Amino acid sequence: MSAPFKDQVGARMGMWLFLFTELLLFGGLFVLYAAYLHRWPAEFHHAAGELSRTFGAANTVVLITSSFTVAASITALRTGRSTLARMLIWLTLALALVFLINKFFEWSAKFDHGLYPGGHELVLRDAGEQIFFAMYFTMTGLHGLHVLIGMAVLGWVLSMIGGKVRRDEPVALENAGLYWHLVDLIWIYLFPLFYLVT
Amino acid sequence: MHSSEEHVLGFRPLALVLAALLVLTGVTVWVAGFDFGFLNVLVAMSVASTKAALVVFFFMHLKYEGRALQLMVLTVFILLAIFIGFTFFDVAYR
Amino acid sequence: MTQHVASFLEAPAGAGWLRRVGTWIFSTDHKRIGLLYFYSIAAMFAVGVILGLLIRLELIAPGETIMGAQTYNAVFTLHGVVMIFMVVIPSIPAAFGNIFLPIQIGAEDVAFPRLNLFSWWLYMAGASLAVVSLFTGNGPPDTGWTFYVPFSNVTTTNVDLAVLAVFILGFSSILTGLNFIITIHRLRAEGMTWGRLPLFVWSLYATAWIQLLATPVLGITALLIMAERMLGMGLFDPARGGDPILYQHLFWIYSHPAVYIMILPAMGVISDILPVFCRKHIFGYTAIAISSIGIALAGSLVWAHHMFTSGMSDTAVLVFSLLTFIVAIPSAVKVFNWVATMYKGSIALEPPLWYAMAFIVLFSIGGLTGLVLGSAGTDIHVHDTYFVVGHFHYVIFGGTGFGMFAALHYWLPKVYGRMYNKFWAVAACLIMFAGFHVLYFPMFLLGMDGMPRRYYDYLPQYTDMHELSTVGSWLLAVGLVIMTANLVTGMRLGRRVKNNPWGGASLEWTIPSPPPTHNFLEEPVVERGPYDFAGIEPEEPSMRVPAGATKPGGGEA
Amino acid sequence: MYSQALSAAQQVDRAFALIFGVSVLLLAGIVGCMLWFAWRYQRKRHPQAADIHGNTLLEILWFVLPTIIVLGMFYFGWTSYKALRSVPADAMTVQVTGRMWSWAFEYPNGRRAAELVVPVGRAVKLDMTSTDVIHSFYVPAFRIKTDTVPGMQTYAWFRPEEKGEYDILCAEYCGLKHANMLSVVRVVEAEEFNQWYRGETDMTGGAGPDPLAVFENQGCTGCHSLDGTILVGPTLKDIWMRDTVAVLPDGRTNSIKADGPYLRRAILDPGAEVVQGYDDIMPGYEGQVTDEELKAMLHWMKGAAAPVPPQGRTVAENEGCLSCHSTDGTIIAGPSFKGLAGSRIQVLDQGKEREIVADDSYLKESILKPEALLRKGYDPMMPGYDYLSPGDLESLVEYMQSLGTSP
Ligand code: HEA
Ligand code: HEA
Ligand code: HEC
Ligand code: CUA
Ligand SMILES: [Cu+2]
Repeated sequence: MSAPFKDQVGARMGMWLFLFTELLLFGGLFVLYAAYLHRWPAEFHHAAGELSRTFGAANTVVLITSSFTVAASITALRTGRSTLARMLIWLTLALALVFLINKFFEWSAKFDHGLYPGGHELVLRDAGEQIFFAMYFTMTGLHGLHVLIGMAVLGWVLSMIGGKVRRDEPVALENAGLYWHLVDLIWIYLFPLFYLVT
Repeated sequence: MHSSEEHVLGFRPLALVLAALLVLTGVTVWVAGFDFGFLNVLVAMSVASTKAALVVFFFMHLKYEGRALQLMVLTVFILLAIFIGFTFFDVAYR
Repeated sequence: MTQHVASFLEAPAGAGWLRRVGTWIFSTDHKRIGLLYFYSIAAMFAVGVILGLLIRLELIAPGETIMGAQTYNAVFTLHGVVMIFMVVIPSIPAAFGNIFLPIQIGAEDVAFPRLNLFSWWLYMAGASLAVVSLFTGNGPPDTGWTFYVPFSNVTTTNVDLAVLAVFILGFSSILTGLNFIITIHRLRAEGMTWGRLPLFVWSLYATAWIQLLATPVLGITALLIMAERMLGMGLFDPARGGDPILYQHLFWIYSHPAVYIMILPAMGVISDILPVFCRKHIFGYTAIAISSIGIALAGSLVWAHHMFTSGMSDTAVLVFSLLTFIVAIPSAVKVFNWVATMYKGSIALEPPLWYAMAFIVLFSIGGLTGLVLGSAGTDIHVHDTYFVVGHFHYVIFGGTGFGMFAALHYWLPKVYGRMYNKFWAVAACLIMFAGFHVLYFPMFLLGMDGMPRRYYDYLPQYTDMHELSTVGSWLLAVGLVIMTANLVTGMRLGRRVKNNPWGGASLEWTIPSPPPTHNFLEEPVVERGPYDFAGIEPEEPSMRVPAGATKPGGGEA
Repeated sequence: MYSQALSAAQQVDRAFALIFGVSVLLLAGIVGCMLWFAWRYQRKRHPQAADIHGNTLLEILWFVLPTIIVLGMFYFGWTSYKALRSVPADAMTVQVTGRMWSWAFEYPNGRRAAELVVPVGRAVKLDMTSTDVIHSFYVPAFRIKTDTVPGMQTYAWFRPEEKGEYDILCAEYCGLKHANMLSVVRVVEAEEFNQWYRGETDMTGGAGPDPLAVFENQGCTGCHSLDGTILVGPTLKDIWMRDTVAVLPDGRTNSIKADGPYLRRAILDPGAEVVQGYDDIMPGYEGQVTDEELKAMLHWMKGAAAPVPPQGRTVAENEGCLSCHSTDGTIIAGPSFKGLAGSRIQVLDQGKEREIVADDSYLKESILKPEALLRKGYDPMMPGYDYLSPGDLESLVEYMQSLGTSP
């Protein structure tokens, strides 16, 4: 094992590089989305109308706010207020949960109507609408998975605040925060692409 | 090389960014009500990219990171644009 | 040296064998991880070679020879998957990169040692899953290493598990790349400026970026295949609005850059070896360094040259054909600079140089045939024929494979502190070189004649060339056995060498062979370039200048 | 290399020659220099290396030179590609369908075949698609290769300059019998082609046109039933030697036994003798049907008395059934046809297993919609053949029945 030297800048840079890979992971799906939108503009328009804008916008607000609370908790930690930092992370987790519950209701409504790949209603639709919903479930599904992972990471860091994660050793929180922002970042694009682009 | 020239962003600027993001969310929903034809996507994407930039530069602190990292982030976004864009040499002309 | 420094190879004294194994497979020492990678890759390589030989046996005559169609399809799929994802992609970076990158930049270890160990474990997990996929489910996958939809969606063989294995292997590759980038950015020793990085490090840097940025696209492609098969998403199903050709775009967005993951490190090895054995500064250091980055960048823009016949638009054919030719230019720059390095050098024909020269010849042939493929009109004829098979074996095996062999012969004395038998090393090189051409050159002729690839059976007019090729595969295998035997004997029983047998000028030659656990006894301060040989004498007697060997025309420039 | 058979191919060959030529020169230069240096500057001959780090001029040179070379290669590659893609206006179009693991060709007049027969000198455009996975239509002699993609139309064209047989291969991996997905292009004289095209000759060694298909294709069944019901025309069932009263154009009537010559007249020139009780609406088929087709129809009307060549066999060959099903009991990808009809088999009905008897309707169903009932132990890979005419379907089933039943 190497010397216990900690390179904070290097560690943060490492996290950024990891985020690049996440961006490109979703990038593959964005390539698909772009191509299919180009191919089926009218069908995408029509199908997008079936998603609830209100739900989508609400979730956007929730996620953006949670992004803020994470950023604020880093500021709190770095200015020495670790209790505040901890509370802000709790708040973030709560918001993430709200997001997921919201998503759950949205998804189950679609499932009830048979609007999922292979569902009895969807198979009757135009090819273009079928692909819209296939993209919708794939992309929001993968994003939801990232929300879960992000929550796990935040929870883990939360347990270390005040211990291994301190004012002078904030990288773990910073990196968890970076990850969470990425989850937000992707949603910022998913929202217009599925709920608004018409 | 391993300097700790760490910059801490205060609560107030963070809150301002949050406010801007919320406003922009409102804006996208609002403009989605209008029909600009093929520009629709463009408009929605520009607003989203503005929001993304705010998140990246402030929440994610990129504005205060080293040149090298900023360059890398730029490269990645350009690369992503290329992957999408070049695919259109095929799908747009088929 | 007065006190004895324990080398990284030595196990803690008095430990039982279980503990000893533990000190390896849980070690975070980059050198041990590098060796672990090397051994596991070598094992997978053996599997791949045997599969390759089986392919050749089946093809020795038309009709069913030793296996039926289904078996054959599984065999070439596995051969491709094993060789690409488990051998050549990790080969040089994960094995030699891990061992030498930190030493060459004067660091104690990589930036994230535990992540490094994790990435080896991921590699093992992926490789094991791939092996499991052979014996479970509905039989080994039979899709080819490209997993094209809709076929990969229709077949009932065990594709899911194989694709999951590929996903995990990709993850492992990403983590290695990430680690290297941070290491190079953050852990260079004092005085190790970017302009003093050995070219091997430059090539690893470029490679790492491709690993980092292209592999995630493979990841999502693999996930989508699983989503198609297990959840019935229908993202590529034409009946449900999907487009199978988009799958090919996604696949090649990764897999074309991946071929540069394979070749760039080998090019780095060659750039490091040539100057040492010519005792001359590398010709055009900056050009070679920049061309590595150039290949990485331009290489990301050409993926659709694998799809000229796929039914994509003619515009795309135009653009991607043009860009493909652009990537050839930085490769050409490298080749010319290598040859120019030899000009007026003082050349010692030692085994690493033999392998390096074999590399140059084989890679050039492979690369030049790549031009035939990049040109749209000619690719239509030879696409998916043995011409392509010939092309990529020349570049992968002739390039990466021989690059790896060169690296082995160059660095083995450093890693084990012992020397192999040089006569047999050169003999093995020549036998493999000859066998290589007998095996793969006929493939170009077959391809020009229209023999498609992935055929277990073929029309009678192709018989002669196939026979010849099969015979070549035996010759090659003989060479490989000799080389392996020689290296294994050398590393266990060879004569001991000191710090710098070849007279290299980069940092790894300043430390003991084998290197101590913490690499450097004291933190190095770099004051010379990696190709500045003034004042360094090779310790190998055969590399010394023979007394009174000066001839007119020789001597100083 | 294959002999050159068309001009676009010549352009491709020129591009090959050019790239190979330049490559060989470059390779010779590189290897030559390398070996010369390795010999000339060996340590014993040249103990002290020169101190050269680079040379800007040279480096610019070998940046610019390859650029020019590759741009040249690109140009020839691209123009030859354009030639492969630019279809002449006078080209004859043939629809190509790739499927596991056979090729089907359909001509503008509806003629279907398993081999591509074309007249020499005539440009042929191939419109292609696939019914299952991706295949690739490859004719090395013409330097053409294009993937056939499900849900998509692709194309290629060629102009055969010499008579002969040229291999067609599948160049995109498509599963088990990818290596056996072969056929041929048969390039023949124009006259010979025309005869074949009209169905008068059969070069592929099959058994002549299918009467039921002819009835169908010529529109006979629009007015005549084959089962005894009366439509706007009399039924064709049991028509052979039937007693009929015919009305002549001048109003007279005539009693007739429906023999061969009469039936032939009735098809080619129906207005000459109109069956009493029906209107004179049937079009004359002079020039519309080939002799071959006429013979086949008469053969059918004669009834099963004469042994009709196993029509189902031809269909099975043309439709590619035999690439997956054997007729001798061996198993390829699907169950063998031998002993299939009437036997008891295990099927999977939406995942549930049950035993059924492979009767006519089951067999037809399995051909039209194979995914409905899956034979146990086989992959669900068979494409649906819902475009088959009832006649073809019937003859396939008959053919299977002729191969016997196993208990
Ligand atoms: C190590 C791996 C590797 C490398 C380095 C390359 C290098 C190149 N490859 Fe290759 N390629 C593969 C591995 C690789 N390839 C594989 C695995 C496949 C098949 C995948 C599959 O379908 O299964 C493939 C397939 C493939 C195709 C698709 C063929 C088809 O399916 O129809 C094409 C088409 O453009 C292509 C082109 C090139 C080109 C232009 C280069 C260039 O980078 C080459 C550059 C090198 C040189 C040019 C030679 C050296 C220079 C000189 C000798 C100096 C003089 C040169 C000039 C003046 C130009 N390759
Ligand atoms: C690393 C890449 C690699 C290597 C080394 C090989 C090695 C061999 N390959 Fe190949 N091959 C592929 C990658 C490789 N192959 C791929 C990707 C395909 C396409 C699969 C598909 O279609 O999906 C393919 C397909 C392929 C085919 C075409 C099958 C078909 O289309 O029907 C054939 C046919 O002869 C063949 C033969 C062989 C033989 C005889 C060997 C060997 O047995 C020859 C012996 C090799 C050696 C003697 C040494 C090489 C050494 C190294 C690369 C590095 C060494 C590393 C360490 C020592 C740790 N291979
Ligand atoms: C791609 C391969 C393929 C082709 C081509 C193909 N089949 Fe099949 N066929 C199968 C398979 C596999 C099965 C068993 C699974 C099933 O029932 O779908 C099958 C089942 C059948 C069955 C039911 C047999 C049984 O035992 O239940 C019949 C009848 C049949 N095919 C007839 C045909 C005919 C006629 C054609 C051509 C017009 C044809 N098939 C073409 C693969 C094929
Ligand atoms: Cu059809 Cu290969
Ligand atoms: Cu490529």
